[in-house]
Amino acid sequence: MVDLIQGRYVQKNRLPSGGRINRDKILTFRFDNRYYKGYEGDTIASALLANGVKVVGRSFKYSRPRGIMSAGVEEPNAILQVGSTEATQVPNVRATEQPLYDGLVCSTVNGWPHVNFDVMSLLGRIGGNMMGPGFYYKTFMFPAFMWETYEKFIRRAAGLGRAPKERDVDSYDHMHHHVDVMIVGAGAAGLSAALAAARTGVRVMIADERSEMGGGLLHSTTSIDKLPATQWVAKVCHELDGLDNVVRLSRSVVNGLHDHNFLTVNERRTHHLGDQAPEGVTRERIHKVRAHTVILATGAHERPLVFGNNDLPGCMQCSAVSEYIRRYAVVPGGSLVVMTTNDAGYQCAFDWHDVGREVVAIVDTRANADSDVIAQAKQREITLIKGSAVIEARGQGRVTKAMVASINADGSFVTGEPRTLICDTIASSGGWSPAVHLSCHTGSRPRWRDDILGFVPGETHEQVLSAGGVAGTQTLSACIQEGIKAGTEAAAKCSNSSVADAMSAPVVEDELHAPAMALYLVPHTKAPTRASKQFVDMQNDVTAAGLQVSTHEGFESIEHVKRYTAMGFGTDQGKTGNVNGMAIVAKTLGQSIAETGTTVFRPNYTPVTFGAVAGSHTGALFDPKRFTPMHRWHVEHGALFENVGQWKRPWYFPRQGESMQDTLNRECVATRTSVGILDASTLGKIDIQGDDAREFLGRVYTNAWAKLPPGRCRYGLMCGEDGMVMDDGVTSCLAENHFLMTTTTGGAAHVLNWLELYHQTEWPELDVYFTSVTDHWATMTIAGPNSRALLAKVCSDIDLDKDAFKFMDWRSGSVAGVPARVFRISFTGELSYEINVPAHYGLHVWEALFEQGKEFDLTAYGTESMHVLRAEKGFVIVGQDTDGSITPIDMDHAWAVANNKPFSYIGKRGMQREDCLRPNRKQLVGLETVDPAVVLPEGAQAVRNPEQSIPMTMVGHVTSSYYSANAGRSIAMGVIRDGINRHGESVFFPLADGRTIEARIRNTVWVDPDGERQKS
Amino acid sequence: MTRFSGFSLFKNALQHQENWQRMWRNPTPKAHYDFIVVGGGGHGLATAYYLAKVHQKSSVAVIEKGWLGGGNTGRNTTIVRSNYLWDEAAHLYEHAMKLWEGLSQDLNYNVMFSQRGVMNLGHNLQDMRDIERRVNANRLNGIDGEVLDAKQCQEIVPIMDCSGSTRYPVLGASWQPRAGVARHDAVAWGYARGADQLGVDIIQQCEVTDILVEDGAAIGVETKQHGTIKAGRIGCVAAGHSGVLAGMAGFQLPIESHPLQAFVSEPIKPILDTVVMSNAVHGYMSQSDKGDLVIGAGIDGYVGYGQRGSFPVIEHTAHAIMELFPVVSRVHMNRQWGGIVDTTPDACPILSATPVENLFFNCGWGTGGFKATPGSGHVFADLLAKGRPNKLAEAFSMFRFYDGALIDEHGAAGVAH
Amino acid sequence: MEKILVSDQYAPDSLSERAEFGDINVPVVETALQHVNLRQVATRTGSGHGVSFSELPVTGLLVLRARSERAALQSALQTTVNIKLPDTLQSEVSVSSGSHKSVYCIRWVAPDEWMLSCPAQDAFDIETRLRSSLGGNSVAIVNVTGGYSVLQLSGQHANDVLKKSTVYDVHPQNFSVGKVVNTTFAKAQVMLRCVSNDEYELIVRRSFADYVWHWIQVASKEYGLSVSRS
Amino acid sequence: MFNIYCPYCEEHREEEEFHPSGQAHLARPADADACTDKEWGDFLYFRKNPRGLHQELWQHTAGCRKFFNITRDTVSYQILETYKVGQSPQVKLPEVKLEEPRHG
Repeated sequence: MVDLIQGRYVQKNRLPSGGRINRDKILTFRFDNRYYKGYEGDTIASALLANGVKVVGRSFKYSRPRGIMSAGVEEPNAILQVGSTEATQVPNVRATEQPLYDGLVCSTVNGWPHVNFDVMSLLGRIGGNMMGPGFYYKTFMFPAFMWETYEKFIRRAAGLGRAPKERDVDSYDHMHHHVDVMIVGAGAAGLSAALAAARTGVRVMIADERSEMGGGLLHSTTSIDKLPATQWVAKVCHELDGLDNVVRLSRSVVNGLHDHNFLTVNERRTHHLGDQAPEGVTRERIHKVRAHTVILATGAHERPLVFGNNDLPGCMQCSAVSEYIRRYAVVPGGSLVVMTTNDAGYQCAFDWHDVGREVVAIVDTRANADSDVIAQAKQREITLIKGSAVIEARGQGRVTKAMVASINADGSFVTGEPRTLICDTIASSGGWSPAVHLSCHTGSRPRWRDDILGFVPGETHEQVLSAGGVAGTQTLSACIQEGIKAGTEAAAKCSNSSVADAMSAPVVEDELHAPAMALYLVPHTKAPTRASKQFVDMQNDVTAAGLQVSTHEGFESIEHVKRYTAMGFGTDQGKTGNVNGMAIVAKTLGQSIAETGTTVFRPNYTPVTFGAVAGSHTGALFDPKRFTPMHRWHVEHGALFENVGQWKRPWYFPRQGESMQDTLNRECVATRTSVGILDASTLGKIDIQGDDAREFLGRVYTNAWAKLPPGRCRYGLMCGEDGMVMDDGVTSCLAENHFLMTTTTGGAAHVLNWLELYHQTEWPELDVYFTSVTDHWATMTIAGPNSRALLAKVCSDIDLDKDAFKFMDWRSGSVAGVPARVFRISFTGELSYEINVPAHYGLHVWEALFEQGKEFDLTAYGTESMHVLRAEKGFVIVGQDTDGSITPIDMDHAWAVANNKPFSYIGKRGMQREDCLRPNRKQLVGLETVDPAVVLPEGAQAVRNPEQSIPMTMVGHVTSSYYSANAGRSIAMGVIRDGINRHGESVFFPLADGRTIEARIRNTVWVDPDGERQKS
Repeated sequence: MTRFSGFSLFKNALQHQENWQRMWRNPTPKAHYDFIVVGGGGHGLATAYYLAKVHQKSSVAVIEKGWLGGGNTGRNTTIVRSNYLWDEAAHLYEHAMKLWEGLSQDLNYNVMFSQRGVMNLGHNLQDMRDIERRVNANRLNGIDGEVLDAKQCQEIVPIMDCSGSTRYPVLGASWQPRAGVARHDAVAWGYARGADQLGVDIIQQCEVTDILVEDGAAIGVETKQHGTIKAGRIGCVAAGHSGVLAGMAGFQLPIESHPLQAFVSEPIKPILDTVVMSNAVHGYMSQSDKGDLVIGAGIDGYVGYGQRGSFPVIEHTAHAIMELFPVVSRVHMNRQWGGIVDTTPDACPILSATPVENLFFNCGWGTGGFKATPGSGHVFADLLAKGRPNKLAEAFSMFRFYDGALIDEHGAAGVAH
Repeated sequence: MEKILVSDQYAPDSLSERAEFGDINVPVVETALQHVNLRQVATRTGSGHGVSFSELPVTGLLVLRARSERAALQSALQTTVNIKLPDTLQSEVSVSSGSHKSVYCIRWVAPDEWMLSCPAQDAFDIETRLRSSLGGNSVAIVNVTGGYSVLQLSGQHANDVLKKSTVYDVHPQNFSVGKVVNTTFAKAQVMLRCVSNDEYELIVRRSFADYVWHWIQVASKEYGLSVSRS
Repeated sequence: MFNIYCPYCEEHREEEEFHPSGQAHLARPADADACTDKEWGDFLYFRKNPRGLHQELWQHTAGCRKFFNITRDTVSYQILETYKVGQSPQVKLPEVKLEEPRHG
């Protein structure tokens, strides 16, 4: 099939020799279902041009045919879908940036049925006149209900390419670097800077977006130190590669320059190899670079001129034409008209002429320019039309003619009759816009320079230097000199052993240049609103007329104009259009460009995939999973897990054929009738030592700690300074000046930082140290009437007698042969022991307990049963039964508040504020459904009168609710206004499913109200 | 002033778009206004619009130091919803929602309010409890809302990974069908055009450098470009700069201004027809009518007026987006930016009198400002016109931070944005 | 509400053969990565050796804290284990005996905090001796032996793996032999020590060890990872 | 992204190792119980929030866990100094006029 079609598509625009392509490596690719051939070293764009393909897309708003305009990142038109399989689809690839590889499949993103015969373009032609700026804001309002229908049609036209439907097969990663000097861009200035800096021995990184370093030198005709520019580039790269203090990154776009010289560099590691990255290699990498000094050597983008139908395929930048000819050996057409405001524009005519194709004319907008290039044009006998401009391109789907007319000196109007030149390519150059993008990222505003007709990087407080084109420098020798100077200066800033004059400037002969003319919008015989469309931003179809209309409508700030017209919001971010647009707005408003404002760019310089930004933090590595020492046992015993923060906690342990409720019933009943075991290792544990540890506890807990003796434990409640409950847990006195605090699982890190905050900033005079021991201890709770008997089987050195080892005591000893701390505390209300052993013994002890627990049918229970068991006893879970608006008093925990402590503990003053003392606050109560079989949904809202109309007055909500097999009915907890005083009253819960559930307010304890069991 | 309609579009097309009228004047400020609104963003312009329209105030000026809508109005991710947990917040945002529903017609300006629904995901059991609680509260407050399970989420958002095999599986969501997005700039421009038509002077490029206070009462503002402008009452509606303005009047606010970042993808063909938010994995996403995926991140933790934040926040958001929508891996992120959000301790706004008489503040909207725009303007206009808060504004006094009557929206999941 | 939760597994190469144990009086020690069965993994890997990884056996770890009484801690350390506190920030002091390197090693953590490593079986004894030597001085000692996993990363690309994993500047010019820093490791934290050229010690929280192991596998993929027996 | 000098580790470290903790030098009232609601509210919630130089508290969470202070420009994000808790800043902040607000 390939061969069949091949014959029809010869590379008719490919020159027989030259270019930096490998003619031995022929690559086949597919574009819009047709096969083409190119060479290694091509981009998609150069290969398409070589094959004579003109139309590569349709415009967004008017659906006009568009061709390749540039040869680099600034390309607004040639935006393609690339990918040969569903999973490797990449939307919106710039054909000018994507290296060609064998088997590449790409297609245009708009145009139906085909990009060359697009039905939408008819609509665009008819409706286009109506679709001025602000079109959407002015219509589709009537009738109101129709908007959603209109919007469906609007959305149908949305977007350029498409996202894949399948998961990405490739992976991405990041790498951190810390360097002394970071050079962005490897043209003449960047390479010079890199070499100058590198020779001093400082750490240097240089990154460039292209596959080959050298920038414009790669298609330049000049020589450096008597070497062809390309050879000089090779020599410099070779030297850099030999230095171990240099990292040289090609195919790497510096996308962001963030605060304190932090840069993000997007390296496309495998884009040139194929759809999919080779095994083991990440497709893209983001280098995160911290640099002492940054040297911007990003060069400049050529501005095309704005003239009628300047979007026709065949209209290109002058520099792009040169680049295609010299770098890729591709001449994008047969006959060329050049329009330029400056000397640089001439080069493409020479290149075109020198490969033997026709240059119809060079149209110089300047009337009296005189410089070396003009002499060279004459030498070549190229027709030169001075003081004139191409005011309009003509052609159906591609350029066939250029309308040329003489213009006045400042380019504001046409002075002569237009005449027609036959051509298929119009190259234009309106000057160069320095690529100042990165300099804006930390808030610096670029500065307009009339002498170079462009913005240059503005003042910055960061260590950032610029060199070469980005600084407005236009001659090669000056670019190189600036590079050397910047490199030397940057190196000197970070190194004591700077080598003076590490590099001397190479010999370059510059040509005599004539000043450029300030021209952006080429005048036409008609006003912009009536002339054929003059495009400023190709991708968003913003025209000169549109900009003028916007200013007439009152959008006078450049930011308004941009937003109203969408200028600069495309994927090219206005690299070629923004300055032209600003100039047009400035002129319309009668201001200078500097007065009109500046153009501020945001990251990214060029778009970067989400995959790259996310790096390796996806899938299984999205967020750490934290495991307890007993996790393996849980997995082997069929546990389902609950995410609690980053922890994986066993949720429940279903057996064959059990429903979740069956499991919970079994686990809860087993615990209350025999013995159950819970993995509580995730609880936060903080070791507190120091002579003032006790004092400190008294200040951060609401209750009293002065008298807790060693060997005893106490429940503690922690509030914020606002008096709202923040965390709770049991703290044990290990020795007079040594405590072990436990926190909630989710609150562990926060509480530790909280303690450190208060200690370090408020009370540094207190002698106290905090150390997290959460991971050190494996914690297992055995609970139930048989827990003592079970413990006795594995622990012989602690007196377990109920009077010797009382409720809220702790003892150290050994359990299953392992040193352990055993705490007689209970979150179930049962006789209960919390066994703590160093984590590396956790699984051993756990299994030993099961080994010995067979006779008691020891039952593992998970977090869900833990919730049920604690709710049966009315124990709260901070974060579930509280929400940051509940004081200890609201929580009915007045007993845990000691207001007679000498120090005004954290939370005391807060809970005495006016609103915290008012009646009718929401308070924690038990809720008993009238029908014991009905379980209230957690989150159900309470009303006192269910008959009222909406909006109803709500008085609280259910915080915890379960079916309790032990209580033989549903149980619930919730917060209800004034609830503590309203025990016995009914509240109603109207639900979304139409039911209204009635429940009576009561206390929160459902099992063992006198608390006998835990003390037994 | 031309009324916008299909006919006016057609007529102007025939006239080569040359005869559109200005959307607002560029008036020279008068020496005195009855009301000065400081801040020409959506909220400020809406305030002025409703002062003129609802309260028939004829002497109103909006003073803007830059360009209209140039602050957070033009920088947010355009989500509109009203499913707030606490009654006070829910009523205020629902008031805004009702105004949104007729706004394009009221302003004769299409703000492209698209009620495509907002989904707040739950990723753990506590999320789901909070979602149940909030949806139940919303329903009893007359606000539409449903609790969805993972399967229903999957049906509405086919590209979302609801497989259960993710790190934090989607367990379900709250769903507000009436919620959606709107075109942010159009809101500012629509209100500006509407206010201007009703006689409000909109003064751009005019920076307030001081608030003039005499005997404990505000009497006017000092401006950089136009000197002193006196006023009967002054309303400050300058998100991101409220603390600075309060400082001029001599008091502090319970506010910290933090960077809030957002980013967009390149335009791609529609893959997401609703708004998905996830607080647990920190990210939210919608897709604009142009095809951009609009993605919001969390707040940076430090005070920052630079309209930019730190890169790790962007990265974390990208992790979350990839976790939820793995198919975007090869889609390109185009542009990132930052706004300045005034955060309050309870994540609820301040619509309030101040210690200075005749000086009122509308601020502290945090990440929730855009969605409230019409309601905020409507209620604040009422406060300015009458000098005392109405029922909707009452709870949002700045003095709640003294007596402790906070409205703690932090307490509920899925409400921070 | 239908509650969906997944049965969770460790990272790849997870469940290993069960350690046999009979008599419960012989405690079985499990390192954080016991489940991975690195010994078995070690025999299987042969693909490239850019990076070499191992988990050390359980290592005794003591957190030492002192502010004004630093001198007392210093002398107690000298009398008990004959080791000094590091003089400079972010450095270590090691004491070796015989063929074992770094039997004891003290790492700087903060101006008032150090981490002492020692053979696991000595930790309790050293803690006791230090305490008795310190008497009433206000110094804190916490045994955190179970709380961490001690990992080793070496090989010519070990530094590259670190560059992918931590924000700290691990260039040898900055992170030289003997330097210890606390920093980030992907989304976990690490106490990182440069043991010798291309050889690093990572002390990570036990509960994060599986995550770190998984991360290292992914980050080393392009260089070839071999697991060495420890 | 910030590059922050930790005065305890005496090195520049990446922002990801740190956590911002709000305004620096917030002193908890010595006699909390004697505070009025207003005084307590000022301590709890009211902040300087300056546009310009600001003293803020950060913690080296992934490093030495110490809290310390930073003088930073909230517009340019430049860090002018970092100093330990208990030390005084060297950079002077501009005077802010602050009258006694009325509780209305």
